[in-house]
Amino acid sequence: MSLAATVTGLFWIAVATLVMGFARRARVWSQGRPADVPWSGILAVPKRYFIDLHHVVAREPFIARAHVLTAGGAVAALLLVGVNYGLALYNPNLDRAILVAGLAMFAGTLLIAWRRRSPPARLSRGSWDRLPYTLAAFAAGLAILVTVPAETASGALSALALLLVTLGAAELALGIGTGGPMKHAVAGLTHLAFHPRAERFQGIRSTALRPLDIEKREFGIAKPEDFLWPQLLSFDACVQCGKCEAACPAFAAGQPLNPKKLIQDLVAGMTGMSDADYEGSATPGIALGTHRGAPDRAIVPGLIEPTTLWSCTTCRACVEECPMLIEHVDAIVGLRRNLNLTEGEAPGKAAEALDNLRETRTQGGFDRARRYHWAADLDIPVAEPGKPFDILLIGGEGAFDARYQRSLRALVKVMQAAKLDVAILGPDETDVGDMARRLGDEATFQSLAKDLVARLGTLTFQRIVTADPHVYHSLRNEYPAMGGRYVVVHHTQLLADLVQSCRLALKADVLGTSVTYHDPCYLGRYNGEFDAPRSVLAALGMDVREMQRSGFRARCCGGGGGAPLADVPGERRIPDMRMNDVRETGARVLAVACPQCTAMLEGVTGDRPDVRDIAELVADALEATP
Amino acid sequence: MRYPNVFAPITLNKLALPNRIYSTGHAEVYAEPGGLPGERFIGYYVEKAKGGLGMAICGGSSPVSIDVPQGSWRPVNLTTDAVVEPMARLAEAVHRHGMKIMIQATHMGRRSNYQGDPWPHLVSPSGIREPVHRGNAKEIEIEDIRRILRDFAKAAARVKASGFDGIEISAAHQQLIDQFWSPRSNARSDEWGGSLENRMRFGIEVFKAVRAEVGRDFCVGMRMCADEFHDNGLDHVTCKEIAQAMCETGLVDFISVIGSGADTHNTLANCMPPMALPPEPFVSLAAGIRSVATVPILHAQGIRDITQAERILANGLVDIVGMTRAHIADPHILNKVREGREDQIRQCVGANHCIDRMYLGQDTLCIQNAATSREATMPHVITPSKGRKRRVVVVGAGPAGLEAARVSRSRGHDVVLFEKAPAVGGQINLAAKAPQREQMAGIVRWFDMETKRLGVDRRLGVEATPAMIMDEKPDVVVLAVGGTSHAAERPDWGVSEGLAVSAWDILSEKVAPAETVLVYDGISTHAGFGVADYVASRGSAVEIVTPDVKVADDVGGTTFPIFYRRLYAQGIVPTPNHTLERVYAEGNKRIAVIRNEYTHALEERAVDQVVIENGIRPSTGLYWALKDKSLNRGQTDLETLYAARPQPALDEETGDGRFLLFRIGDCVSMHNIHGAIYDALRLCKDF
Amino acid sequence: MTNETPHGLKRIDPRRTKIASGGGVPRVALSRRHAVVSAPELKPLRRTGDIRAWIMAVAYADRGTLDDSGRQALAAAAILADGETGVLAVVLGALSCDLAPFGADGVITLPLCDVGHFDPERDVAAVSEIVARFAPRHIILADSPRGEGDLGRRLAVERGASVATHVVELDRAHVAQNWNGGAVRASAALPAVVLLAPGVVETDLPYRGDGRMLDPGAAATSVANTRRYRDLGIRLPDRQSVALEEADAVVSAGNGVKNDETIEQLAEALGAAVGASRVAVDDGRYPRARQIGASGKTVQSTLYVAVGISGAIQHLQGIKDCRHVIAINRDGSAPIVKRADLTVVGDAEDIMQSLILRMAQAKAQRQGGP
Amino acid sequence: MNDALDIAVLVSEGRNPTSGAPRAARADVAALALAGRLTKRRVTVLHAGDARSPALADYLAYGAERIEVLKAEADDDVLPLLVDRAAAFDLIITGARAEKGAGSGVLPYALAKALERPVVANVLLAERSSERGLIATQYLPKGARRAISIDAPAVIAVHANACAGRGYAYARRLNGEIVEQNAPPAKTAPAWPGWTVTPAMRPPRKLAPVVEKDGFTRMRDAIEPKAKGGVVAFEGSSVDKAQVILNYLRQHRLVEF
Repeated sequence: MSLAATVTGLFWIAVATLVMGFARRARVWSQGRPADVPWSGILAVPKRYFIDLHHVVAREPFIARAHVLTAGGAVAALLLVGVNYGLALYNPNLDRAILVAGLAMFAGTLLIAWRRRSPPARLSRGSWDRLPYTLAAFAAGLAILVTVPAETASGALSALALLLVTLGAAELALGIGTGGPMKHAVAGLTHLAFHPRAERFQGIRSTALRPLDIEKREFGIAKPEDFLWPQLLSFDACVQCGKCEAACPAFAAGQPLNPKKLIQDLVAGMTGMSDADYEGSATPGIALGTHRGAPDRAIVPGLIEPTTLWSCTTCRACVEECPMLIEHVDAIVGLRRNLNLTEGEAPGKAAEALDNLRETRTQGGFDRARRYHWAADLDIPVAEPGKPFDILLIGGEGAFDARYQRSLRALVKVMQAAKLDVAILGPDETDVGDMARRLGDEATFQSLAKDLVARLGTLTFQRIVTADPHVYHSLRNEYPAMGGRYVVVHHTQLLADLVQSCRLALKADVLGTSVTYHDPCYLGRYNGEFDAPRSVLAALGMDVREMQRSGFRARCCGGGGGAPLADVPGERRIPDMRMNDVRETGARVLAVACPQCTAMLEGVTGDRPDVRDIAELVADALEATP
Repeated sequence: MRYPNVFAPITLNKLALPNRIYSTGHAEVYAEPGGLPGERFIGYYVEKAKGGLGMAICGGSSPVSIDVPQGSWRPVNLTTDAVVEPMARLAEAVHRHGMKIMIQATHMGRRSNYQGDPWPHLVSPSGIREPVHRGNAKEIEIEDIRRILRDFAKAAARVKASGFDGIEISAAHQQLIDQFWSPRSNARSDEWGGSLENRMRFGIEVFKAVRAEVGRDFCVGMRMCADEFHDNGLDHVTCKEIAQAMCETGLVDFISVIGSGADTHNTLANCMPPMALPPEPFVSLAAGIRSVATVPILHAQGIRDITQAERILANGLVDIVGMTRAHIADPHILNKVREGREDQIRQCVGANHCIDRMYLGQDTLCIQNAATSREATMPHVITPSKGRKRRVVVVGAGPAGLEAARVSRSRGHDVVLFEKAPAVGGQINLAAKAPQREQMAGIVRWFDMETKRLGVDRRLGVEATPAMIMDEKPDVVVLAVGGTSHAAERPDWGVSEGLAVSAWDILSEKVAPAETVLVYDGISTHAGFGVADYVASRGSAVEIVTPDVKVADDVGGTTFPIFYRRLYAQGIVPTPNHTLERVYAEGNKRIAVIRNEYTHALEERAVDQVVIENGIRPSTGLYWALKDKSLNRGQTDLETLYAARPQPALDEETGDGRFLLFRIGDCVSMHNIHGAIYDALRLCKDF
Repeated sequence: MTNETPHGLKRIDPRRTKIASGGGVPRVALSRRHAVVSAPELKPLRRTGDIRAWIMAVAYADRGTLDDSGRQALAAAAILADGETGVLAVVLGALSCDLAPFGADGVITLPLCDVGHFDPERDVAAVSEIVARFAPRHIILADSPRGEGDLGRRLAVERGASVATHVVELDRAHVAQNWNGGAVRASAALPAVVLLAPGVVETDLPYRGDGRMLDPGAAATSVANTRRYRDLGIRLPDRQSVALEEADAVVSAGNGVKNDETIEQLAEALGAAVGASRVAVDDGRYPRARQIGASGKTVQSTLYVAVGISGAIQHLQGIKDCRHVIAINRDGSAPIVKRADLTVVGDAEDIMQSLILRMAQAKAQRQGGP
Repeated sequence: MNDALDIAVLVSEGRNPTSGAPRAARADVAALALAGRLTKRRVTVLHAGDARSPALADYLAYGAERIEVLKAEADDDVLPLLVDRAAAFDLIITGARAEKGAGSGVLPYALAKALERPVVANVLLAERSSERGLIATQYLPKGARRAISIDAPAVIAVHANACAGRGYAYARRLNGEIVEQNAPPAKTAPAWPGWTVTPAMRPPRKLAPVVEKDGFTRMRDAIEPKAKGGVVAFEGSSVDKAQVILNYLRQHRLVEF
């Protein structure tokens, strides 16, 4: 048999292996619950790959280029081999094309190998360290095969080339079936086709949690097979690059959460494995090899410890960084939901807060009539049915906090200075339910949402303004599914609008004062609002300095997702780390736009800048009303 | 939630108050001529409004009738329509900051003195004289009653017309309404006297007249006493009956309750409880009234701390807490509480400098806050200077030096504060040694915490020398080194021979009190009796001798009764009208020779110890050492100082050994604590 | 100069005795006052006639006396009783003080029924025996979790008597309770058994009772017949874990304390919580949460040791309900001295060190002894 | 250990103290948790009252699988109902005091008396010590705890501070059931005490003796701290003074050595 024919054979064996492997893996995914995903997604893969996925990958240009070379070279080479050898054309011109593709791929693998000499801690090792070399072998073998004419080649050289190609082909073809590193390519592309949040590819920040049909006994995720099948598929797409790990505030604080490990645990769970073979950094405080799972076995605590789930602040930094567009937070909340709804589990003080929500409709167990006590002298009308007004101000739980009341008072003063038509719900304001929902208590969330939607339905207003990004997110993104559709405005957006339209007379007192702005996760990553707060600071004439991690990469304050209630111990506190980011800027003022961030960051002891809500800064700059 | 009860709104009639703290009606003593609120008056209340206070009642004892002389406490004159316009300005100004305002209206009856315009014949139910004011009065006639009822109605109409939020009618402190109530002043046998029902008639008529004028929805309150503490006066049980009956009329929207009568010197002192009294001494009386009343109960008296207020409200003792002197000391209490800055509140210590001045017909000034009542010129909040940063050296950490350091530092300057003693406070630390005067130390406490918080470079236990001061390369040097005891003023007193010791020696515990002691008080301030009390409380037999007409003559009306209670209880022998001539030794005794001012006769006292309080002599050593080196030759420009403008010398180029020199407080000449602090504030606010 | 008149009033000659000095100047020699030691005023008897009926107060003894809740029950009985009704104090456990000033006319002690040993059947039987003998109109106890609350409910159930618990308001005609956690007040006629919430009775009485010790009779030897309950002992809390307001003993540090470590040691030895005066808190030596006084916390401990605290009136406000106040102070004339039951004057550090040592010795002796 | 204990838990309609919303009473939830720890058998949960009470479903969420409701009107005396139904159980566990209504805490005692059983109230914890034996940890003030041993059959009243056990799980609420027993209508309760209920507008009035004091005395009492006139020890060494303190502590039994 000629060498070319051998290659042809090899090619088809590889294709067959790949198909069989894919089928085997597809069976794993199909253990998940059926999902309503259109097959047309397959057609969208190229766009999703080259634009959406690459958009994330391109944030690290070196690896992006290396990957383009390697993957591009590989895909081109494979296609060409498929044509030239698979179809037994043996055209020398195509061989030359294969050589080019192979060389590109080889160069790419060299770059990757070079980077892996001293890789960052977030990268997994083991088989992932092997990958550039097997791929390089493939590229090199292919290059030899197509450049060295068969008649001149010695048997030894041909054998070597074949060996190299076979090695590489094995890596490529067996990856998907055996769960090797190259699984990512096949699963990744398939994942792009069937992504559980396909709207992400339409430029929409899809961040709302899906409601559960509780009365139909949907209680979240107990075992791997409770995930939707595209979710299981998405976990297989993970390339273990660890960008999520590097972005995760809980991991950095030494709390027992590593988002990358969590995804790999779920992979182990759906395939009935233990985590012993995991090749990345471990979850802080949890030893490898002690946990295992199976598709039909409960995930918690055999596979994942509950403290891991409760450590998450739901900040979405992991999701934002994931080049494979995996949705970690959905998985975590899904698991939390099951723990809470079926076992009543709630960490630390969360149980009390949830009891409070059920019994008083406030998180702190407060008398609701006290929520607007701080506003008694501000003459804000309480909304009444039949009396239309423009803006409904929702204070949220922060309105019970003496510190945050100052921010709210400032906001009200600014709104009144701008002569806006504002009303509040007064004692009728009930909790929006965001905290309950993040903690997995979907039942309480839906009950709260139902109450509030009913109450709001009696009123006639144009828009809702809130200073709490959690309230903002919930009302704007999650209430539509609960039957409540409103125009929701965050106070920084309102302030930006007022400043830009010159509705406020501002003094130049703070001109030049250095300030840095901390993006709240639920305003920034969840809702994509990065500009409005900054434009207000700029309009005040302040010297705005950015932290290293800001905008969509901002580090969480530690206050989201019920994490402060869970208070899972770690080695450090998240807000302390964030305040160190702040201190690095040397700014005199830290501008915030969220009650949770205010509380967490003001709770940092030691020398630190003043923590001021943007509304306070604007109120301070108001010219005294005549 | 912190202080949930303090920050709970409440409604009086239709009037919504944002929180449960208010400032009671008191005499500001600076209405403009004619009894009109002026800019100073408005500024004082606007500051409270800015500070987050829920409500203030202004114009303590503002008369509704022209037969009440208004000279001594300069109240708001509610007898004329001219008052409406300035009151409207006041209301508008405080409303802008969310504060509600009312005024206290009254007819004083016999609680006054005929000497003063319009030299009236006072009226009282039975013409019984009032002891404190020497209030001679005629027996009121029915025509007077009718006239006064009309006056109340007209006054209420003016209050309403001015945009005020309500009116408080005073039936406390033995004013005309409670002169009718009290058997002490009402011995009538007609329908206005005798039974409680008859005695209450006048008050009810007043409220009927007022209500008829202002309508159902305007807030009308009543201030009443809850126990006069006199055997022939109103006791608590009777006061409860009155409160209940007044509630039943439906004419009253709130009752503000005060403990203690006020028509003797001794009871009057309780009304604004001085530091000797326990906190909230009469809150149980207010709670007693609340137990029978159906309207909200307001109560002040000795509530100086927000924790205390929260506890009283949480226990349901009263509905709204008055913190009047507390707001004179710091009008920004509520904002500071809201902002978690409780430790920055300048807390009233109950020295009663404010109210003691009032009884002398002087304007309300705070012993520790020189900005109060001077809002037009003196800042309550010191803002950073926009000019250059200076290096300020303050010498002496008594009240003047502490205020100078605080203000200079708040202006953004680098401040070095030298104090030779190991702790700050100066003479206040001695004043706080006297029995029941410990709280004077509270004045120091605040300055101590503030200067630490602000980052003043405090060099305690360091006696500054000219060289040390120059080493600091100052731009400005402020001397506030105070003085030394002036006990050795007359050589015959024998201080240098050790025949007599100074009050300072006793209070600083340098010299222990002996068995029998003669205290000679040459100046009759708080200090003289304080040292006598200190010695007596340690078991010594004490006689206090003073050339003044009475012991502690230069002490105000709410303080001397406290002294006299202790004087008589401890058997201290008061010997006024005598000067100390000389002291000599005889055996182991000291013989003090004293001379009666009016007979010139000499007498002797044989005692174990003679203690002399004679004020202080300024310490000027540093001043003379630095004066010639300074750019301004140590001179403070009086014209700009008194006009509250920046010192012209501040424009000069300083540094590199060129500096300005100022001196303030007792090291210039002896002042009281307020004087020292004011000296510092008015000088340093423009640094 | 000063004489006592037959009415007990001072009579003073306005002209003080003057002697002529050597120079012929009249001289008054000041003499030291003689402290008049007046015997404590004996309050009048409450009872105005012969006893025709009884109201009974039942309490467990606390260290030989009654705690505040027991005194309230007794005072309530005295205030409710008319001139011909006797107040019978039934004290379970050993009593070593006179209850007449607290209003008791008759006192029966049951030394065997100690609160330290839980045996409700023994106690119910003993008290029932006395109830049967005296047929009191009402039985008043504190609704205290220490023991009386349990005893009162058992007694009421045992006797099938009407009972009102956690009574917040009472007089001769009625009792009132808070219902629904205080949202509503419920009132009813005075029942046979009344269990009092804390702080509802003024214990400072203007009169006294006879205070006669009565024979417990058969009740004294009441022994439970079933032994259905076996008390396995009381475990005391770690002193750090008890809130200041609830602590049974508090050691409090003031300005005069130089070494805070010694305060901790003394508190440890006494099993006490640590409090502080405002000055000590201002100095940053203690957190605000430890401040005792009008602007801080109010404590109700049985024992309060004030170290180096002069006793500003604000501070005294915070300790007015403490039963035993011991002051250690450098100044024997400080205001705290008037409030304290015992003051030792001297260097606080030395005295504390000596006390800590002495207590350690005493403990060691006791453990070494029988 | 033979798991032979049959346990009934009595639950009531609780009430959130702030909002007044009906809820599972905290002490009863703790009673439920305690029962769950004492036996592996199914715990019988009883409620005397109205099966429609919204609070009952909360008990399901906290872990009651099935609640048996003994039908009764608000004013009925439920004791006879409960005595009849609970007599068969080895242990009756309930919260020490109800949150709604009077909450007198007498019911466990009355039940114990009617069934002639021992009762321990204010229990924080209980453990099995033998087949029928229990050791209960009782709440005492100021942080103290007492251990008491009793044998079943017995009644245990659980303190509201006791450990709550399982959290609120909505799935359990959906899965549990509330069953109404057609109990015979309850006999009318005796008239006493005839409570009259009014809103608590004023703080309660303290019972105080009527004292006639002259005006000056009233003033002095209000403004002067009461002097105790205690003993003052000036003399001696610090060791002597320490001994004075120790003597005082011993005399008043403030220390036990």
